[in-house]
Amino acid sequence: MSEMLVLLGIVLAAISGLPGMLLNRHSTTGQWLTTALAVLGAALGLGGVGAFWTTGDSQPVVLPWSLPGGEFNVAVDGLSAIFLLPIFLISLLGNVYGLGYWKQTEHPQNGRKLRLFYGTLTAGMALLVIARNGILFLFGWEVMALSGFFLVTTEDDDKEVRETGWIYLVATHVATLCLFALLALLCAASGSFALVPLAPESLTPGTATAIFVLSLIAFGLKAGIMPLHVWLPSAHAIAPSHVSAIMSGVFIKMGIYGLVRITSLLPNPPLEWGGIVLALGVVSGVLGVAFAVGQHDLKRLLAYCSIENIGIIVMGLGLALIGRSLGRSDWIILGLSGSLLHVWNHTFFKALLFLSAGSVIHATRTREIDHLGGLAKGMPWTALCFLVGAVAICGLPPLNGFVSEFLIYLGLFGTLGDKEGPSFASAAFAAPALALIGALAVACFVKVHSAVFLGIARSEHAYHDHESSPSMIGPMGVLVVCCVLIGLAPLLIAPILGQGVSAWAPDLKDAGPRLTALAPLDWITFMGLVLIAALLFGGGVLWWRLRHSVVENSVTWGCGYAAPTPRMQYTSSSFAQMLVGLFSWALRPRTHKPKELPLFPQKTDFHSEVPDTVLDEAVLPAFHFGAWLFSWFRVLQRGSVQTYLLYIFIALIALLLWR
Amino acid sequence: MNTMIHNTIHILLALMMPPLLLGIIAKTKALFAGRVGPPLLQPYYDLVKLVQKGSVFSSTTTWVFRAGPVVGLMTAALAVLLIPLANSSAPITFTGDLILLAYLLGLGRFFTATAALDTGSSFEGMGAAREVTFACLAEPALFLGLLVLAKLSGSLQLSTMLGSSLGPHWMTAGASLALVLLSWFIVLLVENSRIPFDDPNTHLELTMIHEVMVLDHGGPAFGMILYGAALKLFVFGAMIVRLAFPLATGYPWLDWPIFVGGMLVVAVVIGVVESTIARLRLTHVPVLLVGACLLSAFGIVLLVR
Amino acid sequence: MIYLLILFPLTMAAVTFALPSNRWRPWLVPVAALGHLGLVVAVFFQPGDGAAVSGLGGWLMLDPLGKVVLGFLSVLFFLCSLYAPGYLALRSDRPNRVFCVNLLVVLAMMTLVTLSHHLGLMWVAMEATTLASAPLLYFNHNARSLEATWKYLLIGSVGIALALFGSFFLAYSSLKAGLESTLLFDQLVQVAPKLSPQWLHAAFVLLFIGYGTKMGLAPMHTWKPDAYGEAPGIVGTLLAGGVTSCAFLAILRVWQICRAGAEAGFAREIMIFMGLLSMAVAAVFMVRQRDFKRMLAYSSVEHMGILVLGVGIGGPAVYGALLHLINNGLTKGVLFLSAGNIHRAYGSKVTDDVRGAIQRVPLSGALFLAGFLAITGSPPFGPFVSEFTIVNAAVGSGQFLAAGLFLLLLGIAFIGMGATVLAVVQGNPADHTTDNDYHDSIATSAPVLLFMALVLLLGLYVPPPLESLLREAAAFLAVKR
Amino acid sequence: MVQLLDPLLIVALALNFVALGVSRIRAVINAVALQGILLGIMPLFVHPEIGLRGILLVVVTIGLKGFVIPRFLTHAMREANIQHEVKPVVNFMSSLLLGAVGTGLAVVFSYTLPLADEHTDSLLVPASLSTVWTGFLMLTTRQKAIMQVLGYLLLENGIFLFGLLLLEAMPFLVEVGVLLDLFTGVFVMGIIIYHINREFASISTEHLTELKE
Repeated sequence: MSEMLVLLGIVLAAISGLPGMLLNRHSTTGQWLTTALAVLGAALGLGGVGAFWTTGDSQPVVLPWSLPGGEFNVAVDGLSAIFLLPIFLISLLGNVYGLGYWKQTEHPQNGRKLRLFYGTLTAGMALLVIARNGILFLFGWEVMALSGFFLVTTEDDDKEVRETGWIYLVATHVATLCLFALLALLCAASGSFALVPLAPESLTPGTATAIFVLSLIAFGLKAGIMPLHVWLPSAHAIAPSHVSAIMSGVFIKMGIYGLVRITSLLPNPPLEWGGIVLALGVVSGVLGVAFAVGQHDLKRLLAYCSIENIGIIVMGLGLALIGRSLGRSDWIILGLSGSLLHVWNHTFFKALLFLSAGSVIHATRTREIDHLGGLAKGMPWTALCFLVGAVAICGLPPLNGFVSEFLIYLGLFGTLGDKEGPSFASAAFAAPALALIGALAVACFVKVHSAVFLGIARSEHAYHDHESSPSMIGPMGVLVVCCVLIGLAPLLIAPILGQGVSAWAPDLKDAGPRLTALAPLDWITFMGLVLIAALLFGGGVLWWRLRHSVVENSVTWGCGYAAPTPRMQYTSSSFAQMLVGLFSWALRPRTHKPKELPLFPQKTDFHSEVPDTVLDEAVLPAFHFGAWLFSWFRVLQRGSVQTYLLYIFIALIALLLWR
Repeated sequence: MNTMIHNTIHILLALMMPPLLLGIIAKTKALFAGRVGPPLLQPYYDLVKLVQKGSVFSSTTTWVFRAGPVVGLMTAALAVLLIPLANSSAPITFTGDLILLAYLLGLGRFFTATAALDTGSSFEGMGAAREVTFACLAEPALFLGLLVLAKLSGSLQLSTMLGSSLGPHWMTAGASLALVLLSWFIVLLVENSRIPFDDPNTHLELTMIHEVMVLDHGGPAFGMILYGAALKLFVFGAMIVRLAFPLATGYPWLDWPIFVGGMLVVAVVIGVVESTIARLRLTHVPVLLVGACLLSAFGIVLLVR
Repeated sequence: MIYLLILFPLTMAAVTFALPSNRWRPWLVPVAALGHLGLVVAVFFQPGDGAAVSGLGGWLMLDPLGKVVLGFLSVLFFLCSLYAPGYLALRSDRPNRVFCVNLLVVLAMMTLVTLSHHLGLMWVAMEATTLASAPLLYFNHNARSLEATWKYLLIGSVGIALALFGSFFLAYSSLKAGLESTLLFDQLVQVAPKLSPQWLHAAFVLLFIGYGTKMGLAPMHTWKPDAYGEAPGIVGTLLAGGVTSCAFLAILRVWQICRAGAEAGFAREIMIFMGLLSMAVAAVFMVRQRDFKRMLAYSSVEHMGILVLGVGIGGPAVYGALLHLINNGLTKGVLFLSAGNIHRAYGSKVTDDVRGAIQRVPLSGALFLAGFLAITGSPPFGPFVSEFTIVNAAVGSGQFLAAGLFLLLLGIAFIGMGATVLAVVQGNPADHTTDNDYHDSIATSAPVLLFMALVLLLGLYVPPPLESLLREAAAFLAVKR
Repeated sequence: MVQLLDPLLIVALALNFVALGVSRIRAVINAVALQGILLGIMPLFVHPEIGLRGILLVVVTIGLKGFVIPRFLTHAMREANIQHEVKPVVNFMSSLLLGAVGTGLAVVFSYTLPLADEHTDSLLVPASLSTVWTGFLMLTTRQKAIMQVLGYLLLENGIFLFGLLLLEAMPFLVEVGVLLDLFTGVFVMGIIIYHINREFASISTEHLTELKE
């Protein structure tokens, strides 16, 4: 039942872009047909997920497939369901949003392509999530990856876009090659490509480690775990915003899914694995948000922030792995459910943020934070949505981000150990790290929200502000509701998370109830409501006081300076300057400042940027060196036929003397 | 019944006492400076005066500017309800309330800073930047300390972690607790923007943190901010007190005076610090905060090694 | 029947030669190809066992291996022939008599290679394909194509001469073993265990080098970039997909004898080594390659390496290699033909001038890109299946080093190739490149689409008949007789 | 009669050195042609009881290797009106030395080879190997295209010499096929040379280095 609905949804999503391709590039019929198909498909898919949660039954669909080792075998389980919801939801919202954001009439040359691959991306992701056969998984994976490439390079007439797309393509292909090896190893161990838990005796420690490392690389590249994130920031920045939304919200989560799925297959993982994963999570979390603080491109900032949240998710997973190594089911439950819940939460608020950012960019035509300002007056709804997303992503109550981080905190504190059971106190140090991440996130989002929406416009870009069309605000509203709902009623999704955990650790059948026992989710609801009530009360009081007292309007007090100009506002860069300084050992900020001010200062300029350290100082140099090295081999082919014949002769002698 | 009464006392104390702390600090400093100084109850008078005043709003501001003080006050007020004061447990207590505490204050910070930036004034921007920056270093220190307490008490409820059970641990793990105490006192100073991090009553905007953030606020809103700040001070003060004197006399009614006394002591200590130490150069602040983190970290390492 | 397979194309060649009209002549090629395809199908579904399709007293025989290659060749040639009229119509300025005739002669000779069970005869046929394809390379009649043809001819002939030497050694090895010397494949396989190892060893090396030259394995590949770079796309397809496959078949035959004899392990080592070497050389030369047709040539070198490597690894990899023979050939069809179209549209084949192909010639541009993704082993295209089968077999049989290097080199090749392909496809075409009048037409793009469709089909599922055919062939190779 | 074979082989070897040592292309062509004729008649000595098809084979071989191909090459040479290989990659002296070394090695090597008993004392194998070697030398060290063709012919001759060991393995059809291929090959090469000459007004392969990385 659920499988069928999901498959139907996949098919509809996959073909949703075709009608547009057949139609003329200027006709708007295509985009409506596409959106209709995509929305229908997504609705069916969501129906399938719902059916699974309500009935809890799943009949795997198994068909023979004549590829060597291939078998068409799909099934929905707790994990798949958790990942399916974001896929279909964001695809639905994104398509609707696209109607207003990427009108066919405004983008005749690439609108159809964009819609086509938006559909295939959805289909690929959904397929890979329900695939139970390695080959099928690989198919979904690559369809997703390639669609992602075409989406990133939607505007390939721009050089920057082309370079970004190229880096992305290389990264994703490396991941695919690692998957080749990984699946081959799995097959060698288990004798088939079926994605089923391996028997402990079937694989040597060496093989297990190889599989683990390969999955870390392959899925880490996709998820954007530091330092494998090199493709991510620019890709999210230059893609159209609803593409960024689905890429950052869902696409990179497929890496997480792969990691979760593969680790669920490997029997009794060694303690080091959990430790490594946890450490990677901490690194991604802290450095991700640190880089985010330094950015002044709105979408680049959000992209780095995705790396941070991936870090948090990975921390949860690491905790769960540690729990499995030490047989602490409570760590498994708290860590993994926190991680899975954060997958959802990040999907919701990050998509929300990207869509709001898109609405800003659509209005102002710039991503440069320091060119914006004061938009809250022109586009109040966008500003409100962005504010909700910002509060949520900082993990602040009463919104959803708090809940998942709360679970992970509980788990991390738990590793200190209590009366019974083993402890792993070094994991507990991740808790302060998480606190640091939270505080940095607050700094980051205070900066971006204020610089974009508050204060006064900093450039004429920001004077073009106008509220976006309902087709763009609507999807954002839905996401806002999701954020608030999860934040206030986490108990509702506890059973869903429980199913996910049970699917990961089959011996934990009662994960759902135990989760509610381990974490006081009811208290979160209560406190959330109390908080809202208190805020309303306080607001009411203030409002009442202001009603009954003299209120005047005036200019901001300039500390006595008579003629302040918009340029004098604190920019996002200046806001971040101290923090960037604190992390300069990792961020390597580049500043372009005038030599020294002459006696009579004239017009001069200063600007600073935080490029991606790993990409600029490790990856690209390595590639250029390789190319330089290879270029030396060209002397072997200088066009003289005599030399060529000599090669043959040498090869002949060499092989004759082989043994 | 008993808890009922205790909770009422808790709430009343928490709502009434905070401004007094400010008064005491001011008085102490005055005495050190050889002045008479303002009356102890001056903060209360200020609050009353502010609430009756009218207000002026900058035309650049939005609703966020008005929301800032409200959120700041209310989050602090809720935080107070999570802290155990005397040996009775706090009115609201559940597993992991320590995390909620930290994040409530975070929410407050988010909106205070945002409200500051709403004015578009570079001075307030500067203040907001410093506030959030220093918080990034204060938070880990706080959590490392909480790790120590959690390890000792084996619980994740502030009421237990800071409860009377803490007393015996001063014998066994005194070193760790002392380290945490020190680092938390530093956190208290920075979170409430006291000297050596910030000088609440200088009027040189460039040097201030908290004060400069609220330059444009006036009237009732400013009153809310002052009161919220006092509550925040009360929260951290209470944590320090619980950590420093967790002793239980056994007579609940005796514990309340002891606690109040403790709070007064803390206030005096703050006053002494403020009047004896010079304000740090802004660039040196992070060093001190990292130091605080290291202190707590060392505390937990001592414990789990 | 089996003679017809060879004689029919030859007679058609004669007819084509006779036909005066430069305009109508090209249409005979598809006709002949269709006829050949029909004959092949007829032979395949002819009742009775293999003996039914044999001739010249066992010199000609259609074994399962031959079936795979012959069927593939026929399809490949058919699709190419569909492209020929459209292409030659564009080149109506040039006389195309020699071109058409030689196309058909090449077809006949390739068929002969797949059928012949006599190494001498096979050698004659192979050399004949070289000679017959030389004029095809020289179709453009300019200095560059002249140079390419000369190198192709000389290097190819020398290499193939070595193959003849090797065949003699093989015969001598049987003579040395005191047997009556022979070059009949089946006899050699039977007596293989008795053959004198040293001579067999030397024979294998010579034959491997000889036919390897024809196949374009490094370091004997040097003629390839020049030849493929200068030849028309259709010829490139025929060489890269067809002639090389014949050479590979020849190597397989020799390998089969060695395998039956004492030299199996040695031959296997050599094949793995040469396979990886070819991949490495190709990868190195593909990086920063500005001429996209030369890049395709190196890609062909790489995939020849993959074929040999697959056989060297053995086990399921042999099946993978045979499947890859087909996938690679078809994908090369997509690449060479679309590259030819792009070349024609821009009048240049270096990335400095060629940009934004997907806007200038949308269909060819898209197909070129898709072909690139396919040939580099991305699902859901055919080459993925075969390449993955080879990796899997290597890992399964514990040859981790080979598997690792294989994947690494695939990665480098992807990077090298991708940079060039994207440079060609993406972006905006420079203005001066859009003035000539070439545009994708049915005649020039439909065959490419057909190729692509097949590649995609093979990626999504291997049709049962083909699968059984491949299994038979793999078994035929595996069996020790 | 077999004992008459070795003198012939000696002559053939000597012709290799002529081909290596002289710069006049005409002389090289003649040397190769003469070698072709020798090769043509050798089967009569190896297999005296050879029969009709042998005779036929002999005739065809002599015809092609001894007359048709040389004529054709001479013609091409005239077309291109060149007489000399001017500056080979390796000068004549050294190539002679190389050839000598190669021949020596070939002789030594062929004694280490596990030959069938009836061939152990025959010069056939060394001669064939050294001729192949000579062919390779010509191919890799000569600049003029026509010289490379001659090198190719020497290579083929060497292989042909080895083929004499196993005539019965090589049926008539195949032999003729081989010869036919050889002829066509040379013919096509000749055509190409003609075009090269027309294109570059020279047949030196220095001009043929346009296509490279």
